[in-house]
Amino acid sequence: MSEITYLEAIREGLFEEMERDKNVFCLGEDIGAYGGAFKVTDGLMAKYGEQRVIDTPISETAIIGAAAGAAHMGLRPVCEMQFIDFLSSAYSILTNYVATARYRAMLPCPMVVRGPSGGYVRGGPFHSQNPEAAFLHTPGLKIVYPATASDAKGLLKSAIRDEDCVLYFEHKYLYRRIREEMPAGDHLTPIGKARVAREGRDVSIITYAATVWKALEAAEQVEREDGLSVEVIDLRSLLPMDEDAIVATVKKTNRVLVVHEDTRTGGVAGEITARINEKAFEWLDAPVLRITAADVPLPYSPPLEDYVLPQTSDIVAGLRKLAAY
Amino acid sequence: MSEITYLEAIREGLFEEMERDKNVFCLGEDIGAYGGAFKVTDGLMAKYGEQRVIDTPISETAIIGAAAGAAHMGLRPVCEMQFIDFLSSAYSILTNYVATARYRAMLPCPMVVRGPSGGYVRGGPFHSQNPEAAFLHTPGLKIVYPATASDAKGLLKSAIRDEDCVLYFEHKYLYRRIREEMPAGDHLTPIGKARVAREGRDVSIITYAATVWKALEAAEQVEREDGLSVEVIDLRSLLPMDEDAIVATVKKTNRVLVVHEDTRTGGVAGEITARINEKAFEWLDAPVLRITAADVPLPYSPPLEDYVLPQTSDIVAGLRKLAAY
Amino acid sequence: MARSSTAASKPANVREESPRTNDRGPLSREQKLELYYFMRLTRSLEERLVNLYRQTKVVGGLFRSLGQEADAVGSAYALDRSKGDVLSPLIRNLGSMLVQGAKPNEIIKQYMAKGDSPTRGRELNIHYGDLVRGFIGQISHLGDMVPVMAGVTLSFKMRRQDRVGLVYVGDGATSTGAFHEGINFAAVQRCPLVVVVENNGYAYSTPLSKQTAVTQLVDKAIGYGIAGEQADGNDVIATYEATKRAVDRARAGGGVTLVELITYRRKGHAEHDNQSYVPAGEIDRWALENDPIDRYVRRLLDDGVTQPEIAALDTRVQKEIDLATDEADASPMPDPTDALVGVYADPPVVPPLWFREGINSAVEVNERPSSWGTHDV
Amino acid sequence: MARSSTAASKPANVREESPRTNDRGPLSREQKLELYYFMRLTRSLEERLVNLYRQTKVVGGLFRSLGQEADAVGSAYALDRSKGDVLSPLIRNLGSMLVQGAKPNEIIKQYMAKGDSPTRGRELNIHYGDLVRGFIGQISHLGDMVPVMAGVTLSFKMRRQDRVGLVYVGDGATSTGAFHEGINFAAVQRCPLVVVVENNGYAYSTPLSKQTAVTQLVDKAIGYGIAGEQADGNDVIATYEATKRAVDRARAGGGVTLVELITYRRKGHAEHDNQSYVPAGEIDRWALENDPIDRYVRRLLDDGVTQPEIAALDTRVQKEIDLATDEADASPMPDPTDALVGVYADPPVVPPLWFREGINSAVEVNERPSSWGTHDV
Ligand SMILES: Cc1ncc(C[n+]2csc(CCOP(=O)(O)OP(=O)(O)O)c2C)c(N)n1
Ligand SMILES: Cc1ncc(C[n+]2csc(CCOP(=O)(O)OP(=O)(O)O)c2C)c(N)n1
Ligand SMILES: [Mg+2]
Ligand SMILES: [Mg+2]
Repeated sequence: MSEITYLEAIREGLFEEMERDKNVFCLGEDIGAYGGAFKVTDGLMAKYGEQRVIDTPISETAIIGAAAGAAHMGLRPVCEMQFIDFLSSAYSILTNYVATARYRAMLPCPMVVRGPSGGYVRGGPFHSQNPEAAFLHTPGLKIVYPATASDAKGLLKSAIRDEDCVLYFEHKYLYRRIREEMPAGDHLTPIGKARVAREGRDVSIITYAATVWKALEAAEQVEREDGLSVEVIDLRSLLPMDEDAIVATVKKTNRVLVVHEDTRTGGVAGEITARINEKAFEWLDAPVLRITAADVPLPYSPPLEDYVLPQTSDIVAGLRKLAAY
Repeated sequence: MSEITYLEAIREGLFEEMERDKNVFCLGEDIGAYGGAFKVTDGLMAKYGEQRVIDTPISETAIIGAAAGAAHMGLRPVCEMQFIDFLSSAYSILTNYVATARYRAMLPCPMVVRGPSGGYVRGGPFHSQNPEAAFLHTPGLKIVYPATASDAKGLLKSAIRDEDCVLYFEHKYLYRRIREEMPAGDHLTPIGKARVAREGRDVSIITYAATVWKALEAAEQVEREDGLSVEVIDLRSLLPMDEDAIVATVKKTNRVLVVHEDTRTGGVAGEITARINEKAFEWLDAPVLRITAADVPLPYSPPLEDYVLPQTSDIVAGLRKLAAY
Repeated sequence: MARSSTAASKPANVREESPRTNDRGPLSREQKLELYYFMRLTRSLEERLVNLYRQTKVVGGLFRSLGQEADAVGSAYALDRSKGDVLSPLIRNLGSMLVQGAKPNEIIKQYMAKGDSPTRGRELNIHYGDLVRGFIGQISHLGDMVPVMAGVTLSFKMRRQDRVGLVYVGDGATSTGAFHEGINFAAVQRCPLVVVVENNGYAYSTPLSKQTAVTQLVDKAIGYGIAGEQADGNDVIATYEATKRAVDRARAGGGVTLVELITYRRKGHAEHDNQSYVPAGEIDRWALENDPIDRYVRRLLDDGVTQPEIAALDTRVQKEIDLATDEADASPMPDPTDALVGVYADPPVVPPLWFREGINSAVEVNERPSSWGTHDV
Repeated sequence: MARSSTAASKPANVREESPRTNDRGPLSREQKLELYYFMRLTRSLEERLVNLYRQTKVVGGLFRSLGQEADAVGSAYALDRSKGDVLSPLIRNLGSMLVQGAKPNEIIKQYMAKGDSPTRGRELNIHYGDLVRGFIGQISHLGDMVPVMAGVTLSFKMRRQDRVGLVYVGDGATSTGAFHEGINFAAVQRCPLVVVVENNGYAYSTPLSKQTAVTQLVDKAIGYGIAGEQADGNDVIATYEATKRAVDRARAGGGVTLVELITYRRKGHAEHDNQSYVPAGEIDRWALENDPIDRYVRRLLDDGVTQPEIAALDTRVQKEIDLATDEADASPMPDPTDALVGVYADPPVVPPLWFREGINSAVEVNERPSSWGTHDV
């Protein structure tokens, strides 16, 4: 078996689930004949036809709402947002209708909403967003954001089989930049379980998505240059969040750097910090620090985007500060 | 001068600003002839006419978008959401268009979005929401959420005069339940400044909106029953957040309980905890604890709503745990 | 009654209590009486709810459909429950829900926020549904049910089922983006969907002229490239027939129809609304000249139905409502900790927060604030 | 040129370079040549951008309006800049922006993400505006500009200004909730707004038949109770005249008009799009038989304009583009820390995060990944 990219892993997951369960179908803008803006669904319509691969009008609210209705009736919709930035256009129906369906009306609503997310690609303020913080706050939703090709496949397959609505964010910077050999067989990554991306003793980095790779770079640099042993936790799932894995790494290193690409205020790092505080305060030898984007809309020009988004050198600075604390 | 309710204070603020500046106008559903679902705008159309008090179609996106367009041209729109829960229907245009207008296009967008928020009123999942966490994460917006009648008036007037978009959340449980005499003259409450609602030495409560009153109840109870001296900080503004006031109270009491009515995961308490961690970690004698709603859609039946929302006895429990830590 | 050929792919046990068949013929005498029964049940049940509301036994607001019973009942009656048709009601569609099999005791329990109500006290008033009986609970956000029903009916089409869906929107809700996206999506996909626009003249206090620049909402059908029907919503038979044409069209693969039903909201948006914004005399005129039940009774009598037959139905209705009230009254409020159950399939229960471990209630009494504070204005 | 009576309440210095007047008469010879100039400038400027794109000097995607120059230029030309009219362009409306006074050097700097571009490198391509010249920058979210322009034109109405607004939407954008809410809001308020629907047959890869069930988008006007106009968008004069009727109607207090312009998108959604989804021959047929510039040149020659006159304009266009390119090429990239300026009026600058204090850049080089990864498919 040969290596495939993060993007190909998502596609493979889609094909396998469409093949496994005839109730699975895809809907979104330009996903059919064209195969999607990033070609993630390339070939899907050719194989499964227009009934199971639906090109929709430019109507994110209709896409999410129609998916919910179909899900009530036993189908398993997979919605594509052409860019995840446009999920905001379905914010109301997703947080109010979909997220509450089971609780307020005992209506099952198994569906997946996926789409290209994240920056570092000169996409500007409306093609680079990280939407996780906007939904972390909504009981009834689940959120995953894979950093590796095998997790991209395994989490998508788990999301499609989940009984509730899973927001599946795929990082477009990783689409074609990372490759990996897929585990054999029916590969499922459990939702709600973090991954230890790198073992370490001195400092922990808790992160997810594209910044996992920057964290690993930084970890290697400080090991080389400072002899520091850094553990890197890839959360993979944000809702539910793997609190046990977070507490375990805190107890191990007693120093935590939380890193995310998203803007700082109101970002996911706050929730992680609060949980560490509640569950492992006595184990902290230093404050939990955050390395994040600056609190501005993401600008497009390379010098500006590079300034706003967290970079490897920032993580290195954070690790050194914690180690010296 | 006599006491007026929180609701009347909002109305008084609206009348004063409409009178002061002819560029101020109001738009929303049923705000004109009817005076709004809660009668906040009662009498406004009679005095200022249909041109400055506009009854709109049921179109939250159009309300916010039209307000932005008018604001670009120098007007000062004040949008009413009939219930703040329906602000979700304008989430995209608010976070993508309005919040970024100045930054990406140097377009001024001075506008206020206000509406009845919060629970404890048997409103069920769609008439009780606390939307602050959904917007805390959006650079370009400001958020205020007053707890007293005088702040309700003072913050509204400041919001209307602010050069950027201010989300002004008013707590419907407080509408007719609290009264206060208004400060004389042109009363403005600064945006971004917290208020010490109660001085104390042993433990600090950081909160805002309706739970300020529950915090004060709890503070009195533990003073009576345990001889504890509790400080209560009413943030009033959530974005920008008064970090100095937060750090000051931490340094004073070294024990912090963060309380909000909103659900827990991804709520504002996480951000507050992270900032305390970064700015005053050495001053903490105990973990920062959170008293919040449970992570469920807010149910409607009194026993259920009372179970889900934070109550005074919960705050008492939190204070005692911190004091004993 | 003959099951549809696609019974297999229908929800398990679609119950059949209704004398309706899916024949194309005119309504039988039995069916005509059933229409009366449902309209009367709707009105009397709401009147009972008003009493309970005055006794402060209702938690939250009370929403009436007085004067709109014909549009709700007549339109829902055009569906075929034996085929597993599904509808999505709005706040004025108590009658539609009753036609689909909703029970008075469920309604009263919902309004009283009881623990054994269909939503176990989680949602208000008639915000509930049942897939088996074929109705889906609305949420408050107007317009959202249109995309949802587009998806429900898309599933009928994908599975080649012989089923139809019907969704209600008010005149005001036609202004929402969700309505637009949903009806357009369904139109393009030619979903078997009927969109009933209940034009009752007002959205809360807002008259139609401030909601849209069209004078009749059926014109919106043209903008979506779909069929349009219009009927007198206070004429239950005309309403039934117009909706039936739309249902038949949908079932035959003809896609979406927008049906405008012209009616009038005689009560306020909710009980607390004093309707100060309504021109003097307007309400009385509709009450006197155009009450859907009065009109229908006259018609039934002309058709040879007798007063005793009608009186018998009235008695039946009263008995059912009395029984339902007693049952609802006697049933318990929810157990507080049930609030933690069922947000997700997995985990099935959210653990209590640390400060609530072992605590069943954090307050002594569950007081009932006057709903949203809108009662006392 | 005579200022409008409401000059006082108009933005300070509305510049007047255009030979246009707000008279109702036919276009002057000078104006007709100006139409040609703007179409040619649009096309040649985009061709220059293609070269820069191939040299990887463009950051991000490149969007063409090849074959749509007439609809953009002709419609924008119907506005009266001397009165302070405002338009909101979309990605195919480079021509409209040029008519309103946008400059080639601004466009090229935007595409090169330069620090002295109108958005200082914050936004992409032609996403920028200028209230003084009367155009407002779009955001990516389709449909949102319709409510925004409803508000802009609402302000004209509230202040009794003699100004008109024009907003563009594509065939695909008509499916968005924002379009619906915005046009309905403007219709009810009778705002002086023209909504130009550019029907170019495709939304990215999606043909009109999968976007809506109507066959002509002008039918949507009926659903909103507003006036509708339709024109051949590849005929610059017909486009101008239809839009002018709508603009005059708006200025006269006649409210909103939906103008459908029928045209064709000859290039892909963006440069990376290979248009595999387009039926064979379709593009060539439009190029050969229906190029808006070729058609207009023939017409001008018939009207007695001479080849030398046209050639002179072509030379002028080339010179302007060469100058603009040199200027853009020479201008600097933004200073990284400018990213922290201007999120709010107060505070004017966001303080750098602690790990960036004193650091101007956290990377050695600003590499240019192939935009959204869509180039190499
Ligand atoms: C998106 C949204 N905005 C606002 C509201 C508040 N609201 C509830 S009912 C109502 C009026 C509805 O009028 P209409 O659609 O005509 O239905 P009717 O009550 O007349 O049957 C409004 C504005 C809402 N429920 N949803
Ligand atoms: C709300 C929203 N959803 C999706 C997109 C992604 N998108 C960008 S352009 C486009 C197609 C637009 O087609 P149309 O409106 O016909 O304009 P055209 O490009 O043909 O001029 C899409 C789907 C978007 N920008 N906004
Ligand atoms: Mg109505
Ligand atoms: Mg198009």
